[in-house]
Amino acid sequence: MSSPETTAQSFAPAARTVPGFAPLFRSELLLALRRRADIANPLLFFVTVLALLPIGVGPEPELLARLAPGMIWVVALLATLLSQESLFRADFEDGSLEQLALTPQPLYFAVLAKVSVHWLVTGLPLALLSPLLGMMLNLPDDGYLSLFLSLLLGTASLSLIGAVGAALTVALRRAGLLLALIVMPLYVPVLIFGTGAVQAAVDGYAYGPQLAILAALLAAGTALAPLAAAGAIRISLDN
Amino acid sequence: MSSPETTAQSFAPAARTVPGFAPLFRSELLLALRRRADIANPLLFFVTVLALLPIGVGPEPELLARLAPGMIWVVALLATLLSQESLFRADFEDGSLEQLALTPQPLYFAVLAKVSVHWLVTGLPLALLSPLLGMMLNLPDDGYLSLFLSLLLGTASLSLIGAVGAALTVALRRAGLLLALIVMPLYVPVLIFGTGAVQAAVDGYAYGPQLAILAALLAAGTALAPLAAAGAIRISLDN
Amino acid sequence: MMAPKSLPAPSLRVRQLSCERDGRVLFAGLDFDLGPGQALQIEGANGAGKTTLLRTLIGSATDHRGDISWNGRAFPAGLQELRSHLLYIGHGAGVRRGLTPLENLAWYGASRDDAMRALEQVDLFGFEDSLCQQLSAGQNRRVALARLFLPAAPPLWILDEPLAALDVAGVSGLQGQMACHLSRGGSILFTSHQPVALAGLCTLNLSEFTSSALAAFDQEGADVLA
Amino acid sequence: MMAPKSLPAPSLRVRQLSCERDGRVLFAGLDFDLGPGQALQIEGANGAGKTTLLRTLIGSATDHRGDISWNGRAFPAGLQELRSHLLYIGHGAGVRRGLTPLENLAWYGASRDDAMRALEQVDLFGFEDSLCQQLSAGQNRRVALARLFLPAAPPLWILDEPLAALDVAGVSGLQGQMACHLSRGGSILFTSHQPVALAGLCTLNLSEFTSSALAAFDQEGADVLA
Amino acid sequence: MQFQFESLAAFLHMDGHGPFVWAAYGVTFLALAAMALQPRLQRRRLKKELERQQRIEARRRAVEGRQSKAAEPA
Amino acid sequence: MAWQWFHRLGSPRWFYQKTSVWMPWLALASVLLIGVGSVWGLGFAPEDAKQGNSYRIIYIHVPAAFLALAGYYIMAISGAIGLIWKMKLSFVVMRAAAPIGAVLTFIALFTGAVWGKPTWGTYWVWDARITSMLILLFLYIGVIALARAFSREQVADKACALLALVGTVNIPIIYKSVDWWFTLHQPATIKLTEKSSIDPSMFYPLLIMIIGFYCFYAWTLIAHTREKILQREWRTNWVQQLMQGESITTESKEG
Ligand code: HEM
Ligand SMILES: Nc1ncnc2c1ncn2[C@@H]1O[C@H](COP(=O)(O)OP(=O)(O)OP(=O)(O)O)[C@@H](O)[C@H]1O
Ligand SMILES: Nc1ncnc2c1ncn2[C@@H]1O[C@H](COP(=O)(O)OP(=O)(O)OP(=O)(O)O)[C@@H](O)[C@H]1O
Ligand SMILES: [Mg+2]
Ligand SMILES: [Mg+2]
Repeated sequence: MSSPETTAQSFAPAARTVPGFAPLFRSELLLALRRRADIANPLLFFVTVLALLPIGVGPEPELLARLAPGMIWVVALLATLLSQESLFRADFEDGSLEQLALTPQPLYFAVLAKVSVHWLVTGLPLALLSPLLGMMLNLPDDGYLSLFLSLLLGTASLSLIGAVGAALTVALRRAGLLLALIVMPLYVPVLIFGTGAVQAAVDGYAYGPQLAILAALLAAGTALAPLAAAGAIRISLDN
Repeated sequence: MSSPETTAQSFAPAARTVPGFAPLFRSELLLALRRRADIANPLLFFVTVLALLPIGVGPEPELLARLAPGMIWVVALLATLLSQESLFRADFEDGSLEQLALTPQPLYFAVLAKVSVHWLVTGLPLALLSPLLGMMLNLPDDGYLSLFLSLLLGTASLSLIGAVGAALTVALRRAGLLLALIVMPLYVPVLIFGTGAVQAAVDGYAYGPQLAILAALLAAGTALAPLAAAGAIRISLDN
Repeated sequence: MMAPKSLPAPSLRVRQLSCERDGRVLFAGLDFDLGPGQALQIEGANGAGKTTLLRTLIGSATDHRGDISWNGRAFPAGLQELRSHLLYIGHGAGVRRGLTPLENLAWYGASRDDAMRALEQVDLFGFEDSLCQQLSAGQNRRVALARLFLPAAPPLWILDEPLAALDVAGVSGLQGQMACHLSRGGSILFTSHQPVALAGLCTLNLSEFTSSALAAFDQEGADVLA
Repeated sequence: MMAPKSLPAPSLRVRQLSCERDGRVLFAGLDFDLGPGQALQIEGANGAGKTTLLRTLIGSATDHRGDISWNGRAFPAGLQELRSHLLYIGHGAGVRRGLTPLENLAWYGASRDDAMRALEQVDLFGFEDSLCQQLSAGQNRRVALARLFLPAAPPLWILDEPLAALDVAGVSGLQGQMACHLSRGGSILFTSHQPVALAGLCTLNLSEFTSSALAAFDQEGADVLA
Repeated sequence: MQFQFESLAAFLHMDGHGPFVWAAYGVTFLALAAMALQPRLQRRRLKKELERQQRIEARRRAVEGRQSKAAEPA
Repeated sequence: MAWQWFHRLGSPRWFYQKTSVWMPWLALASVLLIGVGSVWGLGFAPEDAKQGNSYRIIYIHVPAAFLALAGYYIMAISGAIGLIWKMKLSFVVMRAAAPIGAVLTFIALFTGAVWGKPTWGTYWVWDARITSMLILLFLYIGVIALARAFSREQVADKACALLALVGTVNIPIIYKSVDWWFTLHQPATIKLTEKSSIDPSMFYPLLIMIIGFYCFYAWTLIAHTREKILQREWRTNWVQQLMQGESITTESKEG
């Protein structure tokens, strides 16, 4: 893109003054680790809501076991969703997002860096913690592995889809619930195949197909969602 | 408080330049109505999450009927909670909250005005909409009135309690989930008596006592929560 | 300048004030008085502690030592009274972005006519019904400053960088209003990096009090109370 | 001032530009050129449209008519190339408040040594490892401006109110760096309400272009495209 | 092709299904009518808004005129 | 030539003036068709053997359900055209299509629920098609809520178009997955009537209603679009003249 011959010699191409994927990923991770409380929050939300559940519906073990796969998945979905409201918010407000958008590089990688870090600090811990919650809700033994694997794959898709919503709502002041509204219908397939995998495992069937579909959704999401989010960011910035 | 005799004659006491309860309430309501979309959001969140639920746990009518009181209450609680994150946020960022705190009047009324408007645009519509959700989740006929009444009383308490959390977290950037963590344990009594009332009605018992307790919680909350929230705001501002 | 009508007049008195942030002493040994009809400009490099000083005086920052009194009453007792005579405009201007300029002034208790007149004086005529989030940076600042043009303005003004983002006309209009406020016996304490043309203006350079900051560090007696 | 080395040199050319917000035309008929070694200060009252103009030139605001070209290539084709030569600092300064000044500069691709040197030049020595949210308003602004002191700075600078919140020393330091940039053949477009001391500076008052704004209303051909 | 009901009452009652059928048709036609009428209401609102804008414009001109007059002698 | 046509069609002014002629005809057609269809369906079509008279709801339920789904695609396609060719008019069409589609979806859901009570004994079940329809309603509402949240129309346009497009990519996946979910949970006792056995005497009014609903949809979509065009272009001379002309004529009528 840049044509150095017409530029005065002393100037480096601007491309060198803007970050690539690796530095972006690194500083995102740094920010995330610096605010360690933010990592704990979705996890604690996950645990607290699931703890409220027996208070709401009653403590019968069979009922809870029956509900466990669906409820764990729904609450994991909410935790991911709610932690995404701020995905681009701070960067938008301090102008860094605009600086990113001004670089000649595609925004795709910047979005991907952000989403990867988000998944690392949200989805991954959720998946790791899920067996514990399964135990608390009486999930039958067969369900644990499938719960873990389906959450591992599924939360990544959720993060990707949510990023599109977060990018669309970044310029708005109170976006929290609007984001939920926009994104939740798009989450439906992931939810269905995620709970489907756990249910199949609990019922003693193979759950490979569901996991394969989740993986396919993730692949499609990785290719398309950052593109859509990048477009949405450019739209939001023009305000 | 103000001592006009020591002030130069030409100056009005500052108390006259700061708003009392009525103008506060009015401008809050104005802001809320201007952003009509924000009113709809908690409602839509409520409906959407409750629609995801059967997708998660399966569509069997008996199971859903069994879950309905608890789930409706838990999701109403979440909707109230999440809509409260922004209760003081905008005012904090633009400095109006500091201006309020500088006035000689107690912050109590300012908080009460904000909470009342919040309940008017969130709790009340949730309670009004709850019978529809009850229907979709197969709630037995006896439960509707108690669901409505318990939500009417309960959401007001939830708004009050949530305001304390919102005030504590207003100085933090990504408060959403932290707020949830602080406030959720405080919600437990309301949740217990709220679902208790509906369950009692469904089982054919009297639910008057539960409603009475909810009313008592509300009365205590009205007296104490704004005080606590006012204190929390002063703490948040000293940053 | 006007002499105080009675003693103790509505005046601010600061003695041996030192402020810190996160344990670092910003300045120490600050003394000044501000009486009716007087204006004081706080100067100092970026990060010298000007904003911290103002927020200390209005009771929003609490990490300080030394004596502050208003009308002869020492803080914290005097704080309530000071606040009832105070108009403070900080870096964050207290403009609600979802309201119009007119509604913003109404929020501060102004009647519609007063508000219209004030908005006209800060050249926001025609914008009184636009949402503040649709105004430019300087226009938002003007909405905040319109409070100074309301007839019911209290006597003590504490302004943090009031000239920031204002254009030339805005600056001169504000200076005029400040002069008018002084002439009716009000007092003004403000910070600014730009020079301000105001008759009888005193200035106080915070940077001069930074050097002695280290001396104030190791007072053993004072750190018992948190 | 330096003559352009070759034609079309890296220069900005604006012809008959008019910008609007929400359908209201802010200014119309704007013409100017900006070549290597040249600086142009945009003046105008609050709300005249200075920020909007800058954001139009970098392609962030799209409601405009007229011709803009960079290096002889008209927008939108030229926009990509302009951006690859651009350093823009707006009202929101692009400083991430959760990072330290050093990490902020690293985010913009600076090496550690370069960043340290730049931070020293903007007098932030000693603050390079504090979080930006713990810095004062002016210090935050200095972090943003430190990008101008990096050795790899691109040729075209577009700065929205760079002097805001800076103290006197900061202003003169920035002016020095701007002069240095001009002398090595860079070009600067900036807005400021304060006077800027810069040899050979041209100014452009936007307010002069506002009066003719109403004339540009009823153009039929252009109303198809959003 | 003939009318399927003996009387108007039977038509309204529809063997007990009347309330459902009529509620469905009633709500549907209400919704359709609302959609059809909305543009009219919007047109009326737009007209009011235009008049308001013209008033503001006129006032702004008047004030500008006053200001320029005040500026001339000074 | 083709380009010129495209440009003319894209001009809001041209669209406004052209459609002034069509509007009365569309209105007349939709009122006639829907009127005839309703009367026929309510009073003259024979009673259904299994469901009795409650089946008469089909005459509004099915057309509404058809258009609800079609409406989403119309919205998404016009949004895409707007994004790709940056055409003002098609954004306006998209924005107008959202509330209309949402209302039609609501009608389909409401009439379905009311129909369910006499046939299934309950207003609501979580059947695959019903659930998908509910999700479609949420998709519509998401677009509307997003549009309202922005203060600038142009930004709202692009954001909504993007969201509608993302939704379109998702709709087939959602439908497939909901179907799969439903078969997984072995349907309860609910069965819809076999539609293959529908009698021509029942079918003709349905056909008329479907065509009538299409006409009505076109009419309201154009009417809403025209109104939005006026709102957006109110500063231009032609709209001001138009509004002035109208107010003069109404005034002279009144006076
Ligand atoms: C809230 C509940 C309901 C919803 C959301 C709903 C939704 C739909 C939809 C989307 C269609 C169009 C299908 C297509 O285009 O392929 C449809 C058609 C139809 N619905 Fe419903 N429906 C509901 C309740 C009912 C009930 C209770 C009945 C009758 C017992 C019913 C009977 C039919 C029939 C006969 C058709 C047309 C035949 C067909 O296309 O399959 N529906 N409905
Ligand atoms: N987000 C927005 N939406 C609608 N109108 C806006 C928006 N931002 C600014 N405007 C309008 O555009 C005009 C120009 O704004 P702009 O920010 O370009 O002014 P400016 O010259 O930079 O002013 P300042 O000196 O105050 O920074 C203002 O009159 C304002 O009302
Ligand atoms: N939130 C904070 N937490 C910790 N330290 C802070 C915080 N805010 C400011 N400081 C520190 O306090 C010092 C004084 O800051 P202050 O904002 O009072 O400066 P200032 O004189 O107003 O500067 P400016 O001219 O830039 O506005 C700065 O050196 C800064 O590092
Ligand atoms: Mg400061
Ligand atoms: Mg500006």
